[in-house]
Amino acid sequence: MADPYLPLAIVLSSALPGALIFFLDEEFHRLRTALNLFGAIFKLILVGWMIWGVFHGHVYLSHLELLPGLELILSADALSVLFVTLSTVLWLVTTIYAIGYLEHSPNRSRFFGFFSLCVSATVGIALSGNLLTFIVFYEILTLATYPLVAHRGTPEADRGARIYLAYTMTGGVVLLTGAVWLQTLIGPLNFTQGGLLSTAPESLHPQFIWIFFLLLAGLGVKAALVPLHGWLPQAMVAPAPVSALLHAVAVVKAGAFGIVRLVYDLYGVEFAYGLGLLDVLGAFAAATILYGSLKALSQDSLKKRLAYSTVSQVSYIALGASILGPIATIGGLVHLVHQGLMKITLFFCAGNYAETLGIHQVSEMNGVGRRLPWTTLALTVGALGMIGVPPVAGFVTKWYLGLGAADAGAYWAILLLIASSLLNAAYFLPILYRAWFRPPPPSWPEEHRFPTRLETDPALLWPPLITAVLSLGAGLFAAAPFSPLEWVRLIAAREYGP
Amino acid sequence: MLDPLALAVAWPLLGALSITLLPRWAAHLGILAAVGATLSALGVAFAVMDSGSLTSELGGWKIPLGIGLRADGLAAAFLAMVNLVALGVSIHASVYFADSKARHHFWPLWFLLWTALNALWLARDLFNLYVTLELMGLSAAALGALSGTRESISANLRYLLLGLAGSMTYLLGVALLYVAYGSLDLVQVARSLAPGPSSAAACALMIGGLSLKAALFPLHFWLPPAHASAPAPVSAALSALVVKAAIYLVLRLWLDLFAGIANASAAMLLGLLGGSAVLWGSWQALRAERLKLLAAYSTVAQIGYLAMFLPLIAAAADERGRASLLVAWVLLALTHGLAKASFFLATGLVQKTTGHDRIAELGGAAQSLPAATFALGLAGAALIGLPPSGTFFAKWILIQAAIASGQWWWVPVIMLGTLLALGYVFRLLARAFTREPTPPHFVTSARAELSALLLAVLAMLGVGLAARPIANLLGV
Amino acid sequence: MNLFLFCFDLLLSLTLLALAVAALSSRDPRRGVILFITFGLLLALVWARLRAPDLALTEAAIGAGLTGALMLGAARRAAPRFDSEDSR
Amino acid sequence: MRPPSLLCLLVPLLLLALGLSLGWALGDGLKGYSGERLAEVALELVPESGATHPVTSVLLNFRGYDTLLELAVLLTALLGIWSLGPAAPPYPPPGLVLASLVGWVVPLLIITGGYLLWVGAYAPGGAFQAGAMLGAAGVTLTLAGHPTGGLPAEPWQRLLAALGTLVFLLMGLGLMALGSGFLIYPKGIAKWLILIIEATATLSIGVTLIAAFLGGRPMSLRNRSR
Amino acid sequence: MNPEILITQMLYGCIGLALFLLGIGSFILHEGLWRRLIALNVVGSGVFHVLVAVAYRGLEQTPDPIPHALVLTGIVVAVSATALALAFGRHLEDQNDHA
Repeated sequence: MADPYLPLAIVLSSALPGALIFFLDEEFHRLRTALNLFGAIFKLILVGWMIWGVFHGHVYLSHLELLPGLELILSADALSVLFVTLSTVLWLVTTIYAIGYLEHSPNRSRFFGFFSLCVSATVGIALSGNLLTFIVFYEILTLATYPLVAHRGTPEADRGARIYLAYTMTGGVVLLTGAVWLQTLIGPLNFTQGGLLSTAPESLHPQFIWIFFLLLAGLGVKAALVPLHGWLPQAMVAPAPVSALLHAVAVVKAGAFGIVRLVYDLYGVEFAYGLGLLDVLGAFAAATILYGSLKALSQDSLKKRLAYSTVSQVSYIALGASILGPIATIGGLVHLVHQGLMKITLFFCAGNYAETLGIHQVSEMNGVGRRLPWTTLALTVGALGMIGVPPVAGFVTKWYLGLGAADAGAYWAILLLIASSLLNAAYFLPILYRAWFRPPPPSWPEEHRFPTRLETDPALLWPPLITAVLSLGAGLFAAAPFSPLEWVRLIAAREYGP
Repeated sequence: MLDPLALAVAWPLLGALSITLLPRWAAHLGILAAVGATLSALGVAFAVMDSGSLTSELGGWKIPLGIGLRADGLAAAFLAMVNLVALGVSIHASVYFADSKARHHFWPLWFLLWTALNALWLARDLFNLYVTLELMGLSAAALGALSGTRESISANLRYLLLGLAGSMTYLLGVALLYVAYGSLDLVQVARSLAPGPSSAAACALMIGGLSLKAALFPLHFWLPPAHASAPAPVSAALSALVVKAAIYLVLRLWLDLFAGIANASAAMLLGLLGGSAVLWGSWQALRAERLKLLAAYSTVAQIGYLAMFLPLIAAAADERGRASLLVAWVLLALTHGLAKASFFLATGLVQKTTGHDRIAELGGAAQSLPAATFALGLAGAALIGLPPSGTFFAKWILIQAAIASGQWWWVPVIMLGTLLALGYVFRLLARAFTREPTPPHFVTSARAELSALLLAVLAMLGVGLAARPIANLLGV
Repeated sequence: MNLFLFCFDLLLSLTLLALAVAALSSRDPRRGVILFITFGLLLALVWARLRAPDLALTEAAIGAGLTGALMLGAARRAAPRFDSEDSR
Repeated sequence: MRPPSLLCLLVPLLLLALGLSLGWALGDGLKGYSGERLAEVALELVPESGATHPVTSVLLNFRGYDTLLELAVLLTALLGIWSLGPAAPPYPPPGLVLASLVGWVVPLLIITGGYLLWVGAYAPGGAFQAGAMLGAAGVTLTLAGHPTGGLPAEPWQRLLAALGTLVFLLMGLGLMALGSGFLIYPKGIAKWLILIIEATATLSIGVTLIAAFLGGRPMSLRNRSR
Repeated sequence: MNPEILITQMLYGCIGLALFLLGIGSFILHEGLWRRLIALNVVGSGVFHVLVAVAYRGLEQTPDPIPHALVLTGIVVAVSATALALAFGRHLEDQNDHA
């Protein structure tokens, strides 16, 4: 028996508080915080309930038929649970961080309202049961993140937000066209394990190829595939919690998640392989990985370096999807979670440096490890994970991707992984070296003292520590039940069948 | 025997008359009449949803002799939307005109317009339609000139004259139909309509006259100045409702009256005009320097989408495809009605606060009116066609029909139109995010701001997600 | 067939058309309006011949008379104001 | 500002083509004329309508709803004119001859109006013609220098202008409330109901036409709003 | 139907059409409120003329009352619109004067 309310409730648990927050007067600080935290924790509880249910084989399905063939579906399969859980956990953490970060800045009601809508949209994307629903939430996500990127109101923020909007909305329109075209050919596009297209008549195959490119272009914009990545470094003007959310959970990840859905649940990985589409995807992914890493090398701005790192890292997910075989699939999917945990840690840390010491550039980071040891420790965990040093979670990803590539005979991918890891090391290790081993300067650019014994505001300190511990844990206990890896194995097993 | 259809027309007319007699109590009587009219219209809509279409023969004479009123699903859907919008506009206007000299004149004219609108959706008599069109045209022009500026008077004078020319053309078509078929009842004439020179000429005259009133490209030139210069609540009604009425009649005549003779090439012509309107209107909106002009050009574009449906409806493979296109048409029109009304109301608030509506100088002003800006944003999103607005689903169906029927060239038009719309809406919204702090309260004038905001929320969340009940109402 | 009546009809119609053309092509507003009034009166006559006396009466009173008076009145009021404006 | 000459050439040609096709269409329609039925039905039912003159029965009974809305159009025009501004200054007082002529013409017009109204039930005439006569009387008075064309003060003008529509509408609603249906006149009293409607409509039409001729809102409202 | 009646209807109907087209042409080609208003009134007269023509059913027979009623309504509507348009025009002129 299907439970028709739980998926909807999960989406609404952040959307409704978000809508309420807009109406709050600016000085209702406590009420706003309470609403935020209530929404986040309530959502976490609901998601916990859903994990338990999905594990025990319950079916969750909210649906609303608008017109014949036009149906909104929210449902929970193993893949959506993975993404929902990631978003929900990281949202809670980021909310705490954002409350600390934006303590004294103006327009908080507006900020938190859109923040909540943004997460609702992400969760909606995760739970979408068909492409129509996916697009609905995908566009809402764009709409909700635009004000967050533009939040600071400076000319740069305005510019960054416009570029962001131009890219993502064009992508959205292309995606819409592709989706409608595909639906015209084969009817409603419900996400189905193993794909929908393999039974379609042969004569449609050329059209399928074109449609794949349209859909990939639409999704690739958000996933920042080269050459559609141009918005991402520009969007760095957003406040740190927004960047964290954008890179780890919401926008970029939504694009990557969409590619995963496209390959596995619409086309079907084997069908896509048969049409030669996986090679194209792989080529784009490979180009993106290398390009992102190379660009990251030359960035002095810490956030920009992290941004290009995101460009590169998110394409591991696409890379995993582009290699046929369950092991590579596991590598790609598990990176959805791992990259999120590690990257959000890094962005929290970057935010702490900026907020506590006024540090924005890598070159200013000499000796910050002594002033902010805990933050820097979290940064170290995240960076090492990105490079792929065991036992942090990133290692698990690279290990499975490499194994998968070897299994499928895609040796170029192994070379790519090695090259990419070296590049990762080349742009992360200098940061760590500076932070720990260089002497601190006599004074920091803009130091801000918080009334606490800790190194910085507790709301800023705890979130990176928590996510760093989670990244470690995901690597250390990868074999434990309910770990991301185990869950992804379940998904891969279902996709490829017994 | 209580006649809900006659009541829906009588309420606003009674409101207009009582305000004419007692101008001192205009605002109170106005709200009373607005609520009454809205309730009666919603009553009609619910009755239609319950029991299918309603017909009444006024004066108790059988239909070819007496005048018939008819509420089918299409009419009921529009009736409900229009009355909700009109209620919102009334509530807004009660604040907007509160201390203006125009208030004595606004209310009675506004209810006369409302009467015309309700009468128009319900009419099934071709000559009665002419009378409602004239009532609508005269009251709309008079309302549009209420701002009293030179531009508004000359723009609305032009609108009045062109509207007259349009309705006279329509009337000649009616005369030809009466000559050939000896009846004025839409349904009866449709039943006996046969292809031939007189029906073709009547079709061309009636559709042509209405296209002028509907501002279909290239007959749109009167619209932007007229709508941009009227007082904001009036602009809202003009752009959201009055133009909609004319394009609704185009569709109504096309599908109900001229179904027998409306051929694919004529439909294609209208579609091409629609496509040009989409591109031209959106482009002009993108270049507009004033907020209200932007909104007015956006209306030109939206009317274009509505005309674009005609060739696709003509080419629909089966009844199901036709029905879903019809639903999409209604979704688009209803969403645009709500969104455009909200957009104009919010624009009026901005204009009142800043004293102007030049887009380039808006910065900060938008910031100081969070609720109005929010309404602008939501309404703008609905105009672009972002989900889950009705426009989004309508475009989905439109693209699907274009691909399915092989008329793929509409797809780039729709894509481009959407992107241009995105451009003009966000050109505006980008100015809302300045560094100035927001005022401490989200809402400053509840009646004025919430009416705009609620309409925008309805446009964004109401129409699209209610596609199922709307489809049921349309009986498909 | 009544040839006499037909010739009468034809004559009436042509006069009507000629008056319309004259009214439409006149450049002087007042002259145009007066021609238009004449046109309306003739139209009323034609309608009387077509067995529509109600309409003839209405057209003569409203279509020609009042419309003409409105136009003439507006023309007449506009003119002196221009004069006084100039002399001030 | 003359329109370009190309337009001057193109428009007549287009219109000529349009005219030919319209003429063809009209001829086609007339030859295939199947519309006798409605005229026959209408003429047949005239005795039941409460008026013996066919046009009056159509206007006020068969298609009374059109006439109701038409009165609303008239009211709209007047309200629109009032919304634009105050009335123009009055005409200068006339010479003696004209004044005495006016003294004859105005009562004559009013009496003619009354006659037309009464006769409309069974012969050509009716509310519109009668109203036009009232209007003509008012216009004559205005031209003779009367500042308000014989109209009363503003509240009364409002009442008179709205009266026709109001009575018509209230009668329709009242009949509906009494169980008869909107604008369905009971057979026995139809004649009297039509006469009441016509009488009030005549007043409204006349007053509206005069007020429209004055071209702006009456003085009293102007004073109040200033 | 009696051919004589048909010819009369056709003759006057065509005159009505001609009036309509003349009016439209003048409306398109000529600027200025006066000329446009006269043009519109001629357009209206043309349409009414068509209606009166088709209502005609011979000298002996009562004509069709329906088109007659329509024309009556139409005339009143036309005069209302003309009056309103003239008021618009007068107001524009006033504004010119004050400017």
